[in-house]
Amino acid sequence: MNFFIAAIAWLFDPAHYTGAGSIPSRLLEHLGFTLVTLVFASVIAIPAGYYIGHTGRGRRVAILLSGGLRALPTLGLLTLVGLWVGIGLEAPYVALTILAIPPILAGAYTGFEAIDRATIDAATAMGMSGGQVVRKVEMPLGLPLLIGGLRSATLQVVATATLAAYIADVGLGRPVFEGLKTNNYDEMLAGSILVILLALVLEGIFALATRLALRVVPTASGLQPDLTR
Amino acid sequence: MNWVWVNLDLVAGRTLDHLVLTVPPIILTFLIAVPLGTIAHRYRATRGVILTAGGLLYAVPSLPLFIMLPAIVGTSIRSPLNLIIALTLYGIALMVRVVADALASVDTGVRQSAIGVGFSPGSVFWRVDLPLAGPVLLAGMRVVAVSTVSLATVGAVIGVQSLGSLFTDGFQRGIQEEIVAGIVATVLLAVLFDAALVGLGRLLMPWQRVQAGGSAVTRARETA
Amino acid sequence: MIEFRHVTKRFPGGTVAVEDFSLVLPSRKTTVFAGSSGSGKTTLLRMINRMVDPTEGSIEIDGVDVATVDPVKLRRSIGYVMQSSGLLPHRTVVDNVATVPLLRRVPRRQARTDALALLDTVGLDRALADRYPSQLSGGQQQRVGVARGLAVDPNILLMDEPFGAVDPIVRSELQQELLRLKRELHKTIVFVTHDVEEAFLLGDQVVILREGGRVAQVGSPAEILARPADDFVARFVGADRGRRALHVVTQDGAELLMDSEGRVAGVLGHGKPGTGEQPR
Amino acid sequence: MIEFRHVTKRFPGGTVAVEDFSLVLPSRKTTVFAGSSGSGKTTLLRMINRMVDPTEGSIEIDGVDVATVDPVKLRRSIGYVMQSSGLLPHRTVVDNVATVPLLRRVPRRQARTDALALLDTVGLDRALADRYPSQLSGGQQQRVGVARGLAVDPNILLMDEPFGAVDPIVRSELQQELLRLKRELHKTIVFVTHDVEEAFLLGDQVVILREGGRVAQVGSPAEILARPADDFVARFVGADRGRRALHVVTQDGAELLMDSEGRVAGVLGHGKPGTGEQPR
Amino acid sequence: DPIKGDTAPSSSGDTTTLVVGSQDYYSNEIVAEIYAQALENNGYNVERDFRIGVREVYLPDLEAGKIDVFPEYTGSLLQALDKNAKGGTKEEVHDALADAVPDTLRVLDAAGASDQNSWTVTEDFAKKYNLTDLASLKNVTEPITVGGNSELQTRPYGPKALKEKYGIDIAGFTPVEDSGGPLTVKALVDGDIQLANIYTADPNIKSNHLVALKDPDGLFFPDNIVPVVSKKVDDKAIDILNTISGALGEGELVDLNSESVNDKKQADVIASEWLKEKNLF
Ligand SMILES: Nc1ncnc2c1ncn2[C@@H]1O[C@H](COP(=O)(O)OP(=O)(O)OP(=O)(O)O)[C@@H](O)[C@H]1O
Ligand SMILES: Nc1ncnc2c1ncn2[C@@H]1O[C@H](COP(=O)(O)OP(=O)(O)OP(=O)(O)O)[C@@H](O)[C@H]1O
Ligand SMILES: [Mg+2]
Ligand SMILES: [Mg+2]
Repeated sequence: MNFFIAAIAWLFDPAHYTGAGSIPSRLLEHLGFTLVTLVFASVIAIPAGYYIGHTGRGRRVAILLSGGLRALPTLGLLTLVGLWVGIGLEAPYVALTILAIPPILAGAYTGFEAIDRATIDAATAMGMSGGQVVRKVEMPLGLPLLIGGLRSATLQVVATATLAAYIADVGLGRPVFEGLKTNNYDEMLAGSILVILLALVLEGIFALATRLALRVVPTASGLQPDLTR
Repeated sequence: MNWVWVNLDLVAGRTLDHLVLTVPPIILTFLIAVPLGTIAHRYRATRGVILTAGGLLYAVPSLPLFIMLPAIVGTSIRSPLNLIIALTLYGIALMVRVVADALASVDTGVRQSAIGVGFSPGSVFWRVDLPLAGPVLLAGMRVVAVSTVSLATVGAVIGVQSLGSLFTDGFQRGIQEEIVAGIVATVLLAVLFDAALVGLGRLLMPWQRVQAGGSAVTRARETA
Repeated sequence: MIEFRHVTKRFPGGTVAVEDFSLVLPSRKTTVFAGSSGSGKTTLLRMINRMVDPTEGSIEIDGVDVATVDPVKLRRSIGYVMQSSGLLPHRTVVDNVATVPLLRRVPRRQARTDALALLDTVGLDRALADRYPSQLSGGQQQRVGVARGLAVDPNILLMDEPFGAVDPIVRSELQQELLRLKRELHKTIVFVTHDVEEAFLLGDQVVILREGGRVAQVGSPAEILARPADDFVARFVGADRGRRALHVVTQDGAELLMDSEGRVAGVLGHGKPGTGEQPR
Repeated sequence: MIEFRHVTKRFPGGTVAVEDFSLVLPSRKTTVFAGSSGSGKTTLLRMINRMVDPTEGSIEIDGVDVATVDPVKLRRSIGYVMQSSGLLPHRTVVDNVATVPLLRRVPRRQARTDALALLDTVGLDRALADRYPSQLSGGQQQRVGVARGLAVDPNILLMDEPFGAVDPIVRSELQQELLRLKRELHKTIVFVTHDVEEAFLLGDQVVILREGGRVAQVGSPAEILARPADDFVARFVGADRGRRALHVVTQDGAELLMDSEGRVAGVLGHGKPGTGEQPR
Repeated sequence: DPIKGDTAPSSSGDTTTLVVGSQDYYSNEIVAEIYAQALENNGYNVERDFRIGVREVYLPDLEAGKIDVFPEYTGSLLQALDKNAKGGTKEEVHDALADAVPDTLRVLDAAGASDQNSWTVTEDFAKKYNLTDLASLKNVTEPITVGGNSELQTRPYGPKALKEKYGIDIAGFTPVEDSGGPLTVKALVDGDIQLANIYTADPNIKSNHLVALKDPDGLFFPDNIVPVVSKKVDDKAIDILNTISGALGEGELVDLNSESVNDKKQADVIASEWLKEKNLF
């Protein structure tokens, strides 16, 4: 337990709150990195997922591809892309975007698929065009599952963004690596604690968002896409 | 490609290390998550606690967990045991929810009628709940297997040998073939585990072959 | 008037859901398609508003081939009611009813007023207007579905087993409500059911379908019951087991009508055939 | 004989599903509980084999309070059949039928032989024995369900809407099959349905239930139809809308029986009340 | 402290089994492999505990006697053991190290080969500002960013020491965790960093036209390869290791490393070929 006390002491050391690489700036970097990665992944995965969910086409390919992407080790990607493009944020962005795509993609298309076929049929029968069905029926009703997918992607990215520090001076992975390489267990543990806290805060925000989304869609009770990531 | 042929023994050795690191967590996950998930499913009061704990645990990043675990359980940071415990924890975190959901997805009609014709509570669990939850459990275990194989590579950063060592070594020496070989071997191993689980499922659940995949199953597999 | 001309529907899988089907559905009358599961009832219904396009043949509404009409426009001019689940779960009752008018750019305020009036028409309390579908009973949901189908004041109303999912008492209420609407609104209604009783109660013209949308018999309920075209129809309407062959038996002073299995079907009265008024 | 004595069931949530219910169900007769959704039919049925235990009151089978019998043993001595979903999807047809005998340690070979014989009893082809339930039609699944209910040769057979999920033609076949079994096997059958027609067809004694398991009327079908106890029963059996008040109308040379809404209910014949033989 | 491993194979009473360790660094692994094979060829049982990590991780195990033979670098190890150590010639450093190691350990003969830390710049950069030694870094007018492993920041020759000894201002530190490997070199060549800590035995220096700046004030200690051994290592084994050190002359290490990086050979292959070539054992 005294390891934790030392780590907490490290966390509260005022020296770690100023200058480059201070705790607040590392936190912000980590958060910013995570959000940008999620935006990249969403821009790719949500339209693709919506297309698959709406048309039912390309589903097998998507499943195979997500399975394959999920098996790809992030560390391997990070080092490989790192060797190609050099140090900096490019390699971490590529590696982590790939990590975030499968859950978001799955959230998007399972969100559409989980909608009662009859609801969509009825909307079509009333005279909604394909686009209207997507915007007015499928998107709102698919929201809880999409949020679930985003949530699991976020958790994975926040957690794995620690590895970005392997080739870039970014985020909460820095104290972790620095501590690891310099035998400073307090620093390493403190960095880890910060990542975990950040992950928990984001998890809390998503729990809230899910509740709000469920208020929009009162019947979509208990849809939990994130049973696994 | 040439690198791979010359260094086949290295890749094989790391693959073996990787197997030692990943097979125990996968098996342990199943053995621990099923009873835990069952408790969560049976007793409403425990459900929230168990599932939330699982969710939070999964939010813990792997590298920090590998680092924190020794401080908690007293293993050494370089010990493979440390990694095995950590990977098992992740597996459980992921799997308890699947187990609880799988049991909840068992058709109440089938359960009720089994009770109605005189199944004892034990028979209901072993002969109805468990087999009927089987497809969803299998889907969950497939995700566990793949993510365990992938996650184990991170251990290389803290000095536990695995296929991930091919990344760190290839990175230091600037050998891309080595990194690619590591990635391919990891994916192949994941695919192999996945295929093994599917085969096991076929063997244990012959009735599955005659019916179109239940939606709960496909959902479990795809949203993972 | 709706006319099917040699309509065939073959689904991609190879299933022939409907084969060479021809029929005229008179205006302002109710035609009921009755048949067991998979006989092509839903497919027939959906070909009218082009949710399904026929493989061969054509369908005309008042002489216009529907294939020449833009499907979205066509559907907005035809009411459609289906089994309970069709309401948008994320919209309130009144919004559900007003969906199509809003799509047609009727001003919000007026769409709402019209929708509330429609709730009256189908016998729903306006107090329910701002609830979500999941907060209603099955029967109430069905009424909302009917109101939605009527929202654009269509000449044609398609109803696909609209009362299949509710319990018998509520079902009977909904049937009575529909009979009232029939009398008041004079729509052309195409109704699908697999319940013979319901078909006979609601249909001016009843179409008994076999597998593959083949017509077993078309006629008024009385015609079909009096002279079933074949064994299949006889079995379907229950004539074969003598369920429709009734005898008078006097018991406890009442003249009961019993079928050939000793089951009581009714009590013999001596008044005039009813006018449709409810004796309450 | 099954006897309910002042039975009340209050569920944990506070719902009173059944309140102070007393009734005698005679041996070797069929008693049908009919009522709309939520009226407590299933709860009543399940209290007989202790799937639900009453909050107050007691249930006796041939004078023995079921509360004193081990529930698993009790259930293995009573047949139980419910809506389609009840078969174990991971067991073949014959294994499904043989499960309970196997649980009772009947030798494998004999359990299988018995199970095959039961398939004959319920009119199923033995060729289906090694299929999984998902490979059968709905009607076939129901027959397997009945066979399973009969597998321990029980004196009592509980049936909870066993034919609720199949289409009308198949349903009618299954009903005929059950009538045959009734005649051949002489079991005490307790049957739940919300279909009045089915209740009148199958029941020797019919119990019409209101909300909360309160008895609206008990009697033979003829008694209930001839003298509905109150408005509720009249509405439930369809007497209120004149559906049961039939008149003779001559049309095309046939004497049709019409109800007060002009709907044809049957054709008047002049033979004797049926003996239950089918006139095919 | 959890960093102290307990997994190193524990040496039993059997003196013929020796545990050879190595850093988590390919070049160090090659030397360790040479030691291991030489010992094996002379009838010792060898357990390899390679790729342990950085010095902070393995030093406790070494001191505790869990590892019997470890290839070390004289200057770096001396600085790790004695924060106040002074530099000097390679002989002086070797002697000082022999004094500094705990009683449980012995330092054998140092090899001619060294793998020195160095501050390295690109040829263009050196030409532009006319750079020859570390002091001339004062000529540089643009901000200097340093790249290297995390631990470099706390090393006695790190950015802080540059300021203290040579008065050079460092604008920033960019961590690159490949121990001066290809990514560091790439960063240097791409201009992401201006000054990198690269080992003098790194074949990349030659192939990428890099310039290792001279170090007149002895910021870096001479870093000759030296076997550090436990008490369990007997005289015969000491002879063997000293023979290897004798054969491992200046510049040899660059060739060995080049075989690893450029020819992509594995450490055991490189080691056995080298032993054969040198006709040793
Ligand atoms: N989209 C489709 N693709 C392939 N086959 C279809 C499709 N829709 C219906 N079918 C098939 O066409 C046949 C008729 O289906 P349809 O839905 O019209 O029957 P139905 O009479 O409405 O049945 P139910 O009473 O069960 O609703 C069935 O065999 C069905 O499987
Ligand atoms: N396990 C339970 N816990 C709480 N309430 C219950 C439970 N089972 C039934 N009820 C309630 O008891 C009442 C009677 O239920 P029951 O299932 O006996 O009705 P039913 O007549 O069989 O209805 P249905 O025709 O829909 O099957 C209902 O209000 C129901 O919600
Ligand atoms: Mg249909
Ligand atoms: Mg019930």
